[in-house]
Amino acid sequence: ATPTPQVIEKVVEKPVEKIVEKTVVAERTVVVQPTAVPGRDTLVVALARAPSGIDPADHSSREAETVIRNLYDGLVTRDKTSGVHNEIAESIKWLDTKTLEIKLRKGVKFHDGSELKADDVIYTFERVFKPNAIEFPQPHTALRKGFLGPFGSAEKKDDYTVVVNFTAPWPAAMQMLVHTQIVSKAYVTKVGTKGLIEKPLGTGPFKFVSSKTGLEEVVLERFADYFGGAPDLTPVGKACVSRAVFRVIPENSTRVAALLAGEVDIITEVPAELVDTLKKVPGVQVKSVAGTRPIWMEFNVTQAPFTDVKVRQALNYAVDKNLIIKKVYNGLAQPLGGALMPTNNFADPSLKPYTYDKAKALALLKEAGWTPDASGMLMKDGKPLAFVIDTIDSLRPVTEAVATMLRDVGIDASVRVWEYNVVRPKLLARERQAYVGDWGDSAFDPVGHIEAKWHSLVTGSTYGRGNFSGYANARVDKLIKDGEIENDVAKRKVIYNEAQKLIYDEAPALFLVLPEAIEAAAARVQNWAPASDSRENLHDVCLK
Amino acid sequence: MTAHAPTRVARGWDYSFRIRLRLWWRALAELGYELWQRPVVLLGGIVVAAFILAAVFAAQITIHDPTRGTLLLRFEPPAWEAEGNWKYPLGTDDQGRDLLTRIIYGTRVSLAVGLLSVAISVIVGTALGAFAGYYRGWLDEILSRFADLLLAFPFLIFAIGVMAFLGPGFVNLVMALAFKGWVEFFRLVRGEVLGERTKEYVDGARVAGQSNLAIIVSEILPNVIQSVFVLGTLRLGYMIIMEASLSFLGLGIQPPTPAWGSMVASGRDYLLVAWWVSTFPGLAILLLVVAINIFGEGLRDILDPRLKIE
Amino acid sequence: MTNTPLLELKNLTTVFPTRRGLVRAVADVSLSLAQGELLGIVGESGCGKSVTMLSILRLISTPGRIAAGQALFQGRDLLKLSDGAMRQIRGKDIAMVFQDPLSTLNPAFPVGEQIRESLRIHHIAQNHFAREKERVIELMSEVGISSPTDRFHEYPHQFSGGMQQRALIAIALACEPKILLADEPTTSLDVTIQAQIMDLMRRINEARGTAIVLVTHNLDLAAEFCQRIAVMYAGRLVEIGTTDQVIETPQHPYTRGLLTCIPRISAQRTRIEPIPGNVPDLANVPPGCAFAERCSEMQPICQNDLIPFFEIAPGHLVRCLRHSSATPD
Amino acid sequence: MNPTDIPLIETRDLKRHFTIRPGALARLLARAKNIVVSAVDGVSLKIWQGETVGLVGESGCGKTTLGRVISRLDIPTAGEIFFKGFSLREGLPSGGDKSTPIERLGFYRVAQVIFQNPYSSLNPRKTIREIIATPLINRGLKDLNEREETIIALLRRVGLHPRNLDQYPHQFSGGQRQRIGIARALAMQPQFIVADEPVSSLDVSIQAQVINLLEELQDEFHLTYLFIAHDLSLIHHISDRVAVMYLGRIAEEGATDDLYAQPLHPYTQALLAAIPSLDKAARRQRIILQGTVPSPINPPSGCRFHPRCFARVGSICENETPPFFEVGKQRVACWKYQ
Amino acid sequence: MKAIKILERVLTTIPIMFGVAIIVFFFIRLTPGDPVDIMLGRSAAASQREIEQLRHQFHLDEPLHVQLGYFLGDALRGNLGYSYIRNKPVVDLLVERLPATIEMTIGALLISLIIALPIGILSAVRQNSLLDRLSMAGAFLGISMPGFWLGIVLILFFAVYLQILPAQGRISYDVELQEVTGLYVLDSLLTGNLPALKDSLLHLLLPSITLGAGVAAIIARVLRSSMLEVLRSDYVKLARAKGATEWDVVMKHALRNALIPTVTVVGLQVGVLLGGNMIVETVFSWPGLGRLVVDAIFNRDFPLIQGAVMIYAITFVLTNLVVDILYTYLNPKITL
Ligand SMILES: Nc1ncnc2c1ncn2[C@@H]1O[C@H](COP(=O)(O)OP(=O)(O)OP(=O)(O)O)[C@@H](O)[C@H]1O
Ligand SMILES: Nc1ncnc2c1ncn2[C@@H]1O[C@H](COP(=O)(O)OP(=O)(O)OP(=O)(O)O)[C@@H](O)[C@H]1O
Ligand SMILES: [Mg+2]
Ligand SMILES: [Mg+2]
Repeated sequence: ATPTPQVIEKVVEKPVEKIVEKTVVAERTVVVQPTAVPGRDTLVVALARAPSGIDPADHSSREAETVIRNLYDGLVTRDKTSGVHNEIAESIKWLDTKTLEIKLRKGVKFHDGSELKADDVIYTFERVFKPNAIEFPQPHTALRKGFLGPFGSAEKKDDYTVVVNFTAPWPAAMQMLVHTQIVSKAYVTKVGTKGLIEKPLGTGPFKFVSSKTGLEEVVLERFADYFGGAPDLTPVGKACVSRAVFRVIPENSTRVAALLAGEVDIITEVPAELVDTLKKVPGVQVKSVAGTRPIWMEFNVTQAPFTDVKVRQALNYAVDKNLIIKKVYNGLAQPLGGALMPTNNFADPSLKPYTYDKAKALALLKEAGWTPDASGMLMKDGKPLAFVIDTIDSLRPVTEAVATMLRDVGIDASVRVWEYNVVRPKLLARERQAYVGDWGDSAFDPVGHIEAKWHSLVTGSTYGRGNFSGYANARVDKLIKDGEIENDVAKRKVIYNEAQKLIYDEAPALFLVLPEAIEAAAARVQNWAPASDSRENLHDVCLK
Repeated sequence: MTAHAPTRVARGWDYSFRIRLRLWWRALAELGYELWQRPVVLLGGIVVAAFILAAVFAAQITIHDPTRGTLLLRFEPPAWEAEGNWKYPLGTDDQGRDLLTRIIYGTRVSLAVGLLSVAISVIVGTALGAFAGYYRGWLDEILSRFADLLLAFPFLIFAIGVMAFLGPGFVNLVMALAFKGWVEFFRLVRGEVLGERTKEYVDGARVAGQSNLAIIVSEILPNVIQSVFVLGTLRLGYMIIMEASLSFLGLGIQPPTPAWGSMVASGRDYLLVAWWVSTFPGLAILLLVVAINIFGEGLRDILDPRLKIE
Repeated sequence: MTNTPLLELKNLTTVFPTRRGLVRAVADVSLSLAQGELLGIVGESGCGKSVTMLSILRLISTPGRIAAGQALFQGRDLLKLSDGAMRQIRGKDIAMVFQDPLSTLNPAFPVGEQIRESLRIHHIAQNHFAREKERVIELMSEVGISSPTDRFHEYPHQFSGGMQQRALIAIALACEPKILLADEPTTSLDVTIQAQIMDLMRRINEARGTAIVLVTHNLDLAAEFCQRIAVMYAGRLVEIGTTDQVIETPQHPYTRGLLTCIPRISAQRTRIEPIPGNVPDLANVPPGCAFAERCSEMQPICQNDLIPFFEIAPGHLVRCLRHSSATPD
Repeated sequence: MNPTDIPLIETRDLKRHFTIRPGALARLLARAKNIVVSAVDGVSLKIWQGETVGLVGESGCGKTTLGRVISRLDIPTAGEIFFKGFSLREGLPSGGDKSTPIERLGFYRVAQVIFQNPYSSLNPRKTIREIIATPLINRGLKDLNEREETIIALLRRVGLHPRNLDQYPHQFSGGQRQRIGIARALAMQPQFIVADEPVSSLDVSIQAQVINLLEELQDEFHLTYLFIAHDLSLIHHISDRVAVMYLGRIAEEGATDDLYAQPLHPYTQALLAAIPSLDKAARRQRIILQGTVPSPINPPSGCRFHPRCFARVGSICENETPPFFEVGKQRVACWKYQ
Repeated sequence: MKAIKILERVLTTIPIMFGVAIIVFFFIRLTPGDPVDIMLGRSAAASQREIEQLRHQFHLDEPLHVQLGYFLGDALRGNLGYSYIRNKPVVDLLVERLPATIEMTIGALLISLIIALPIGILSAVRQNSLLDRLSMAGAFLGISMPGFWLGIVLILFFAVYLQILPAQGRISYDVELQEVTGLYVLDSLLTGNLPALKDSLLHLLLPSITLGAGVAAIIARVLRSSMLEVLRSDYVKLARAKGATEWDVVMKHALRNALIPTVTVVGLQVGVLLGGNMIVETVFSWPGLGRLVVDAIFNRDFPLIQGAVMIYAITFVLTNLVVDILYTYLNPKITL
């Protein structure tokens, strides 16, 4: 036997259906059959991290979104890719560029049986937007405030109609509203935030049953009075499984092992390397979807050598993104052609990713004054071209790959792994040299994303809050601000295209890749597919 | 030379040095003989020596660069596997770097962290322990209380805390380990000195006119140093595991510097596709630490006369 | 002396393999002990006295072993008994008092408990706790432990050295053995306490007729206490005889050395005569007489040939060539 | 002053108490008090130049402690020690007796110690050469040649061969080690030596060698000994005068022959009677003392021997500490001789 | 008197705990990384005023010694502050997590004792036998095996390959269990819930083995060597001379004394277990304190780190207190 830990080797006895078919090379296949518990009607989802919270107004992680998404509904929701569909809202229409009229579906019930009305929606908005509206544990402003953009006020027209006034035009509204889930005014005013956290109550397909310590495990139960969910997204109706459990398994290998051992049904964040292996396992389905976390290596443009645009461009040419995609991501990623990920609704398709061209890179570096010495190291004024690339643990493989490729052209690049929370202030203070990081773009709209990364830093605002490169271009700043309030899609495209082009040319970052989100499930899980915004929607999922 | 010439000629410093050397040599030979009698211990010693040599001559015995690879060679299996290649005897890792090369270079990190942290612990602990045990009084009181305090923290928790405080990195790692490591030596030496100082030979030295410092340094310490040495050897293995554990948690050495713990840590995600990436560094830790422990235990048997059956 | 000895050692040889070589701790020792007899075994440290005692009880720990000989107890060879049968004899028929009372009492159990254990092992009181305890208290007061009911529950470290030794004797006496092997029972005690303990042992011998083998390196003590004395040197017996024979007409140069090398309180202070040299290493004892190289009357043959016993008077045996005129034993 | 009138060493009412402090809590809750071990409790002793004073007593009676205090390895709690009339508290006068007194060495320039345990009194990590060189170096013998010669001479004197110079103590037998210890003490050229049971851990056949050596050395170097032992025969053999200690105090003191011929103190009598003897005629009437030596923690009141005494004279024994009574040339602390 | 000694020993833990608190406070508070930054999270855009407010709220704007005063005062009142990240009182978080950690620690300790005691005794009694050599070789492996690696290997073998043991978690989600103490094994016993008992025991097995392997090895070795020493002692000889059976000699006379040094070692090993928790809990997704504290360290969640490290230290100190008291009972000679 080979000493691989893919333990049993057996000749496959019967052909097994593969959900995502890829070429299977080996005739002999690893058979680690998840043991199905007969008659089990509980769906177990393994998350990689504990949700950061369970209050729809006050959390900041994707795991939280996933759990909340199944407990609560929003006015609108998103399909598995980027399309937005009405959910609680029956219709939404712009009265003018700054005013939105929302008509609510009738008969939408909260889990306690009360009906969802306009007051609940208004209360939800205010709870998210108003300063210090969340009183527990200390009064503070909701973490989700940004998703309401230039929110001004909300008025109730009648029990089923809400009019929202924005202080400025807000073209991204639909994509952003997806991220606001409606709570019950009566319930929250009664039990307070603390009560809401302890026993969440929404209109979603599942009711809250219990949670363990630090949301390590959250147990949900089918909500019998569910109104059915977005009518555009089939199936419409009550949830298929009677119970859903979210369980945190941080170790990648343990998570996979748990799926193989039949202990869980769906696992998130499957490491790309494992895809081929998992696909060979009968009884396991692997699916992936374009993710929403593009990865860049941001240069500190306020510091030599990255003050020189030629160096920045050169580095973009020096890295073979396709090789990284093929090897590090097992083919499950796309190269980035600039500031926005290709799946963003406003990404400029004409901007092609920098090609891998070592000669060009060296030529550009030479123009910038960096010439290789005898050993091939790039030198200028007797000093080598050396810098430290900071990154976080989850991006270590891609960062190391980049560093290796840079060393290949004679740059002395080394890696330092940080905790994000620790390195972020240093980055914003421009203390570091280069940073490989990602930034979630789950709204598929430039807003919420482009102003964070590429607008110059304006302290105390959302602008430049993720601008780790120190990039500051007045034109780009203006374009970003213009785009935020331009309601005409065509015009917006023009604005964003110009901004993207500027960023592309000035290359404040080494544009790397957009990895796919990969998930796996046991074969008995049906009608399941990962969502690109990674909000796992269990409403549709059935168990065989 | 006449018959009446003095039987012994004048002896200078070099003479006593030569005598010392001869005595050391004899002691070493005796140790060697004892080792020879214990093949397993000897084997342990040889393995440790091999690791040390590998660490020192890493650059000479490897043909690859430990920090450079190419993604094209990602996850080459070990040479004896079907698709293996003898150029990469133990295969390659996720960055296409030769695993054997990285393990050999990783020896450097592990041994350096282990040796340095043990060395610092030994020096600090022995010095403080000797003074505290000999002089007693408030110095002893303060140091012992502080040692008790540090002992209240489990080692790994303390080390993690210090690493979180100092941030990752080689020097910090050594400091974090030594910061608690000295306590053991302090307590050992203090205890032994407490025992030694009541022995008659100390009184003998005092009666022979030795000063307190001379008694500590030249009379008592030589009697204590052996147990320090044995404990140091055993602690070395522990420190290496600690280094690996901290690296495993991401608080150790930074990439691309190869460190065994972080190699196991980063390789564990690939266990199902490339078992070797995590397994071989793990085995390296196991092998080195086992060898160190066997050797240390053997030394204890040899050096500790209490265990000798006359 | 009765005709059938209670205990008879025949050519007992006990060896310990060590890295230095094979240590013959007891070499070819033949001895007999009569009912109720007081026998002394005298010799310097390391000459094999304790090992002889342990060999009788078959308590030699590995890697040591009894290499040859017999130990006949009432005619039965102890060395051939099964382990179970041997256990029946230990403590019941032959009991032993060890050298160092502090290390011999188990520090983890109360003294009374340890005495009781002897009773329990040999079912002396039908394993009836109250009766056992009663007997223990009896024993304790018999050996002179004051307020035994209180001290029953005390631990060894709460006892003084003399009391510990008494407790050990109580353990040994618990089953009324026929033979008491007393291995230097007073070496670690003061003279006044030593006198107390020896007095106690003498009384035991008189009251119960227990035969006692007193192992000591104090010739004076043996002389005062014992009826017969055996002198050991380097694992071998060199001289056996009645106390008077050995003390008044010592025949072996070693015995004589022992007698003159220690100062005695007498009106005229005689110069003490050291025995030159050192005790040989038991791992390589010279082939001939082990004492030869320290002996002032050494003859060339002494170093080569093993010297047999010569009986120079009835019951007085000496391993010395000076007596080759006498008949070899 | 006539030198013979001044003892070489004199102790006046020397005390050494060890205090064991209970924890604060025990003191608070159980009213625990300091435990005072009166190991040496008022010993006045004179030792004249050239004589050997034997100190006997049972285990734990304070012999070692007294020896240590006299040899300044321990500090007295009370009382004073005089060397040739100079109080050691003030230190030896410089230039006093030796031509070059070294301040740090002080008393050790004139007084040395031979220890009981030959196995622990030599540093196992030092060669014989180093062990004997230490006092020589500290004495100021800087010249290597001279030092080497001295070491060899010393070694020869104590009956060891110089070829053993570079060996470690564990390569020697007990008797040989004790010789090394003696050589180390002699290296300081002392006048006074405290010998604390120097032979009690040696084989009987070796004891005599060491004792004879000590006697020879005394004659040769005009040494004065304080010889501590619990073996009464040995003390008889070696001492000119004997002091019998009981529980921290001296019970009786006198010239050896007098004391052995006519022990005055009941304790001395019992001690002598307890010695086993070869000589049936010499065996005294057996006196078996009851009980053991009481603990020095709470020593009995009055005469410390009274609980075990078979010759009590009355309640005075229990209540008052007997002073020394001169009986003939002996001094005895017993009310019987009032 | 013994009671006073024990009380005294108990009281000595108080200054130690204070010292622990102070050390923890300074270490953590001097760590780089601004807690307010972290509190505000990844995507929030807080104004300077809000930041100031938060700093004030957590006394972060005061000098260190004043902060220490606040910290100690609060700690005494059982208030360890709020977790920045988890928005919950630290005490609550700790109390929630502690049972899991305790359960695993006890499990590991028990497993290691179950493995170590017979091995230690047997290999001492049969010194140099094959059994002795094998178990000591195993012990060497156990000591030298990094826990994280062993855990992964065990999961792969028992959970993935053999599929006889669960790979993660404390209990299957489909097993109903009413929580009483938070120790699942104990709870299922208390509620008489047999399926839950079986399930939670199965879940406990692999983590306990992973955590306990090294400790078992150490205990076995210590026990063996003290058994060897004790078996050579005079009192064992005396027991034999009394005619005691070999079983009594070993299990009563020798073991009782050999346990004395072993107990101290077991106490110290609890520290190893507590430290190892962090790693094993990570590998086995065990929702205990270890993972919480690792997370907290990475997120610079000061109050939580302080609280958790203190809990660890206090648990350790208390365990050793218990061990010391136990030790007095085992060793009549020692009066603490
Ligand atoms: N377990 C052992 N292994 C090796 N040698 C041993 C062992 N036990 C005893 N000996 C050796 O056997 C010899 C005799 O020892 P034994 O204890 O009988 O002496 P002894 O006459 O009782 O001395 P002492 O007066 O010191 O008690 C010694 O030389 C000793 O080294
Ligand atoms: N450092 C100390 N602390 C407390 N008590 C002590 C100390 N040193 C000695 N003692 C006590 O003082 C008393 C006298 O002890 P010392 O050693 O002087 O007796 P000794 O006559 O020399 O006995 P031995 O014959 O056993 O050598 C003993 O009871 C001992 O326990
Ligand atoms: Mg003996
Ligand atoms: Mg003494």
